[in-house]
Amino acid sequence: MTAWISEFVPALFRQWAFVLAVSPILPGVVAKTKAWVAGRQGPPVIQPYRDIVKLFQKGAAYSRTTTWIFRAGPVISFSAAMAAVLMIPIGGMEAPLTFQGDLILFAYVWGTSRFFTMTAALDTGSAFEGMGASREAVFSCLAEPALFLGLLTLAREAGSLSMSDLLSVGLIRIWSIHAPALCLVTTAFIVVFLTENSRIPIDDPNTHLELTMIHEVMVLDHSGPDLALIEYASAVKFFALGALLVRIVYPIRSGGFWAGGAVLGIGLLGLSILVGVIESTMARLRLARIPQFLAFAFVLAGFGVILTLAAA
Amino acid sequence: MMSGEYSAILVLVVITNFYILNTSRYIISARAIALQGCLLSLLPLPDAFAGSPQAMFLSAGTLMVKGILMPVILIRAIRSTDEFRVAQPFLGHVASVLLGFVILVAAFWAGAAIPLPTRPHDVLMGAVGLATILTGMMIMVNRRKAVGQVIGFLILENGILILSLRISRGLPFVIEMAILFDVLLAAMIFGGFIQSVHETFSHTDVSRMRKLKG
Amino acid sequence: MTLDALITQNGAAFDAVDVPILSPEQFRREILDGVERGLRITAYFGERIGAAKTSLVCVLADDAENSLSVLSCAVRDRYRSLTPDCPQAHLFEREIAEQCDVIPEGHPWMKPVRYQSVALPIPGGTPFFSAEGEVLHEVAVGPVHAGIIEPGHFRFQCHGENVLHLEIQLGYQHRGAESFLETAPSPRSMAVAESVAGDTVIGHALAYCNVVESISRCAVSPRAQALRAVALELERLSNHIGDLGALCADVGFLPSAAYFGRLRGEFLNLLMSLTGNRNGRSFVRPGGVTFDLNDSMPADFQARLKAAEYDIQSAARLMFETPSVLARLEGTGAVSERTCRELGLVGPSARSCGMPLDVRSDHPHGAYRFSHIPVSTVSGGDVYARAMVRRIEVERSIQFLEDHLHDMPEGGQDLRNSAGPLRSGRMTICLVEGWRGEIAHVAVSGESGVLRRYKIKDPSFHNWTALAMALRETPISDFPLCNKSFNLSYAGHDL
Amino acid sequence: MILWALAAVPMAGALVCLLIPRRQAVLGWIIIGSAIETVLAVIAGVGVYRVGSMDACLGHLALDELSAFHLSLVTGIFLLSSIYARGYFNQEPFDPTRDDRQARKFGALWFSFLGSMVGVLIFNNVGLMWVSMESTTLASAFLICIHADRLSMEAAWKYLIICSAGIVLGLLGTVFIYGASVSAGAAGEEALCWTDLVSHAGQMNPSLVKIGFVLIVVGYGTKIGLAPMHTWLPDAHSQAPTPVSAVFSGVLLNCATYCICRFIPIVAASTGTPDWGRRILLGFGLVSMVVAAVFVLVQRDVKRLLAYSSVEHMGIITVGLGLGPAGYVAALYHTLNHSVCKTLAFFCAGRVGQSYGTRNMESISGSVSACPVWGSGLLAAILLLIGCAPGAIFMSEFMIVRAGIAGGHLAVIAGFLAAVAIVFCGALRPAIHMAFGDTPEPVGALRGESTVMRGCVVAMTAWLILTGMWIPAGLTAVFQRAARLIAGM
Repeated sequence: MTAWISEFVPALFRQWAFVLAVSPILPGVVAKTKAWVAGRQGPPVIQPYRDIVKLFQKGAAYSRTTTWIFRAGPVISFSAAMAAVLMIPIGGMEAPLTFQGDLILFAYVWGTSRFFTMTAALDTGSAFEGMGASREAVFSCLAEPALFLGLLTLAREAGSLSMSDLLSVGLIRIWSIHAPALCLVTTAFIVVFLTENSRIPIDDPNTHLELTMIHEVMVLDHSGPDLALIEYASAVKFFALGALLVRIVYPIRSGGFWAGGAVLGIGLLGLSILVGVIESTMARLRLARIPQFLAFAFVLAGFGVILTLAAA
Repeated sequence: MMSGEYSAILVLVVITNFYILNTSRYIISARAIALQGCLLSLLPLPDAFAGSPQAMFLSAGTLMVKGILMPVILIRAIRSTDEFRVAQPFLGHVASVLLGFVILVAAFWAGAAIPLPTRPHDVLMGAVGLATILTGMMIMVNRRKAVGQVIGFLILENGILILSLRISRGLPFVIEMAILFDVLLAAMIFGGFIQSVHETFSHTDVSRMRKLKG
Repeated sequence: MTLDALITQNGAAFDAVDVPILSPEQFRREILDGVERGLRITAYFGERIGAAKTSLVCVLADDAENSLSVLSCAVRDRYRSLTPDCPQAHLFEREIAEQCDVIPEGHPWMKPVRYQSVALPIPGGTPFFSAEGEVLHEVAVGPVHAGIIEPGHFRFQCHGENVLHLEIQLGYQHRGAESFLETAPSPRSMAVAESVAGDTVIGHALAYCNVVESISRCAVSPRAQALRAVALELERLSNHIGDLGALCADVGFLPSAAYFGRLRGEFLNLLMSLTGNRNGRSFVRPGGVTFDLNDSMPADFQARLKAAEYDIQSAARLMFETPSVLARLEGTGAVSERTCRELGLVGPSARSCGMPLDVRSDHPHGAYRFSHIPVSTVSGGDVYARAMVRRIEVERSIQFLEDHLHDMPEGGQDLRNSAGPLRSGRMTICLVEGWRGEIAHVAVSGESGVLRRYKIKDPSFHNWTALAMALRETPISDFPLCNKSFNLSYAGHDL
Repeated sequence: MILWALAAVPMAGALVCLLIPRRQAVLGWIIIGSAIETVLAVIAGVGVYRVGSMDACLGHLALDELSAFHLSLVTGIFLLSSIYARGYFNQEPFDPTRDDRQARKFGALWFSFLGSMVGVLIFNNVGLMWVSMESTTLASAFLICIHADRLSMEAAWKYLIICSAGIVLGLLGTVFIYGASVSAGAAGEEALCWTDLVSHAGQMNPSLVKIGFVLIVVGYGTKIGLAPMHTWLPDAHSQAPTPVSAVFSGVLLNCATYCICRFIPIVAASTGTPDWGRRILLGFGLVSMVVAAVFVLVQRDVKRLLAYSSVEHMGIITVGLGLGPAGYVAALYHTLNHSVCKTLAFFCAGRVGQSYGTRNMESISGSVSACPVWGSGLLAAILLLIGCAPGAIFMSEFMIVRAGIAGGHLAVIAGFLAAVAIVFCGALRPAIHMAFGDTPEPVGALRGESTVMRGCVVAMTAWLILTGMWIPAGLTAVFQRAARLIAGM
């Protein structure tokens, strides 16, 4: 028992430290890329850190109509994000938290986080935030099947329901057999990734137009440390789902946690730049067209499943 | 050609199908058709490398007709009617994409039942061919505008090419060429017709042509 | 066709007593007949005469005949409303009611337009349209907004994501611009005219100057006229380009947004080279203009326009050929041609519904009398059409400027003539095609060089209702995009 | 040699049409060209029956008893329609500036249509046969909407889309047959040559052949107008100019049936039993008859009535083809009778319609007295079509029934008779109404009447009645020899 603790606790803190240190830079890189494509200077890449620090130093304002749910929302969504990253294997190593079926936990921890963000939004009683919550619910509902189908493909080929096994070096073997299927799954994951992180073409994180926002409108009433937690949680979410993608595309074992972490970090930077480029070259989808886009992702993931099944 | 690339081409064909199902812009559909034509022209290449000059000609002919000429004709017809705008299909886009997925599953199931697989990709090829044929039919039924139906027809035609490659590595050379020529002619006549329909009705919405009944 | 009305033209002054005074019933019938024939109500206002009497004056524009007809009638405290038979009168009648305390009987929706007097309810203090139902909900936005924009209240009745109806309540910005101008022309009134709408400085200043020049019979030299046209087109260009950029930003399409943002600056800088400031203030003055172009400037302007035109072409091509952008613009917020006709829309909003309305060719004034700009129309009435109209107009305005700068009339010392005192008892109607559409200033001069009644109509006054109509059966998430595609003025409406 | 000539005449004819400046000359040239083609076809046909089948171009072109019969029929009907077209188009309002160009276009398409149908019949290779069949659609689509009004445009678009999509399935079926042929060891072009296909049909993979045959029946069935793929047919037939309707109904449908006939022996040989393929044909045939019978009852437009009658007769022919060798003979005989009779019916209906200025059957009455030749011709044609007793169609239907009873298909025959009876009753009433009764005023006079055309009408009617009572022995021999080919003997 003690041996387990002495092994688990350092791994736990090492993982958290890494994630917390790295994740805020990613939105910064996206912003920088967008600025660069548009020919602007743009904010420095460390701006998200500054924002978070600044927000932590501020006080928070609460509307009289809100209850504890409103205050709990940011805390729970941050905690959920921190819990989810424990299941991510860094550098092909085993994740600190791993068991058969952690795949499903991984997906549902995000669900919990989303649920509390939405209830906190509804708690304000504002029409805007209600709209945002309903949109978020619909679109995440549509994105989830694609995520699950994709994970299912991987799990079937890896023969395990654990994230650590799924994203181990075994992926290289799967690539050699089912390259087209994995490409499809990766594409579907990119769509899910953009949806979950409310990026263009699903959502525009930079808009100030409250009537068109999806995710941002839900957190309009949060301020100070609460907003900081929300910003941090969304950066961690970007990290966690990004890590999944990077790992699928680049499943090389690299010695040790720090070397693996470095590879992952570089991969995530690449992903952030990709997101920046996508955001710079595409307009946002009309809200009514988003389900269509997500259905497309679902079909891609489903096609991946069919291909692996047909080849068997 | 390596096996992975071959199946990748087929997968891309299916993705172009879905892309066309998903889009409501005819110019883009026409470009996707062009892409599909180019992809199809790659399919006979393994035979061509294996030393079959006819496969080489077939590949070149497909590229020429399906990859370049037909899309050009189609795009010109679309431009001439001045109707690039969205026309809501009878079945919404989400529903048609999901139906396309059902078709795909069914095609994989049925494709496996086609007898005589001889080469490693035959199962996939049969399925993709069938799925393309069915998707083409669905698009023909589902689109309101004349251009949409023509697009469906061209996809259907592409599906048959894939399936003919699956069944017998393509029809005899002369016939394959005659068919290509015929399809090209069909595309031209469709293009001309779309223009006449546009001139006569000042729209090309086929669903609004319902004078003739019973 | 005998019309009991005074037929006049844009910028012509006539004796106020020549305007026929009809009976209320005849007045009403004439207006309805005119609108039936395709005329537009360009201005419709009241003027108090005596203790309990109000004179209603209506200006109908006949765009095909290039003429304006003026008719009036005298009413006491109430008259039969035109709105049920002629929807485009609705806001005018509400305005008359609060400016002159005359009640249009049968007006379907009497609400304050602006905060006019303590006796009347304040804007936003009256009930809104409401829809009842289990599945309906109401969203209220404003008057204070998330962005740094002017105040206005929007009340949406929604069914899920779709808007059943949008009601727009403005009037929070009322400053009394009209009453400030009802004096003898002074430097101060020029500043007021320039601030009617902050983004239409040249347009409103030009209209005011036309009024003063027309009533005081002051001639303006051809060169000054030409320079005014240059300034007006530059204002149009910078705003249209800014709008195109803002549309791109609203749909989240950054490359064109950034591009257009920079290009807007190019035109503001041109305006600065011409007028000394980027807003074009203190350039147009009664009698002429304050600054001239020196010998080298036209060539310099042309070079800069050429360069900007090339950049605009590429940015516009990027915008209008990116499928994801088109998918957002097409079919969004469509206004039918019928609605457009009924509401009497003006400017790019009308031209995007296929209505060829443009003061520059329908009622030309100044330099536009000699060199025409083709009217740019697009059909469809959706956001795409409104963007497309702007794109075409930008191209044509640049073309116009290039030609215009090439052969500017020679000018001597008469760049700014002095406008004499106003002649008394005269009336004039001056229309200017501002970048948003038809600006109408109507003035009646009283005794001793004072303007007795000054009526301003900004194009926004017509077009705000179109935004509400465009939103029907449109997802609420498309509201910002629709709003931007109209880009109407709060200040111009509120005066 | 003669096969080359058969192929070359329509092509040359089309080119010549484009060069002729005047409308009258074009209409005249159409007659001359069709006449040359008919003479060639008859010579070739006689040759085939005397000497046996002939081929050319390394076996790509071939003519045997089956195709020779169809070829003579096609060219003959084309000739009659060309003669009729001259009178018909002269009745239409005349617009010299437009009509010359339109006539050139019509002539060129007319010959292309003829050429593609001849192609269907003389190609020995089933792949090229498909290509020709697809070309008939392309060539004829513009013929329907030669006047470019809304209705004909709609009909033409429907025709183009439905037939193109349908015929493409025929290609798919051909591909499957080819796959089966390759599986039987054939290679290259020979793998699709009909003669080779029949010779090694026994070794073919039966499941591929079955899939292929179903697709072929659906594909070519679309072109035949078998229900439920018939929806284009009433529109196209009713909206096309009458000469075109006549050709459509009289020969185009036969060409498509001919294509199916070619595959019957292959299926029979490869599946080992003739029943499998026949059941499919019986099913489609019966469904078409029933659907047509129902729709005949509700028609108002005389040309639509005739169109649905075509669906019915195609159903009858298909049923005949599903009844085995005795049925084949009957079906071929019925093909001939239907072509002649339907052509006659369309000719008369077109002229009567022109005279009354409407095609609505309720507005047409007393046509026998108003325009004696055409009115009584129409009455006679409809009576013959619905199978009145001393007529050729009655005879061929009777032969089909006999074949069915002999083959023990009693249920099929019951359905067959019921459908025929419904059509009989349904069409009799309008026929009588159109023929007799009061003549409404005014009935327009017909221009461009020619004695030749009237003679043709009389001759066709006489022929139909005569052959109903007595079939020439030579004709029977023709049918029997063609039926032997379908039976794979």
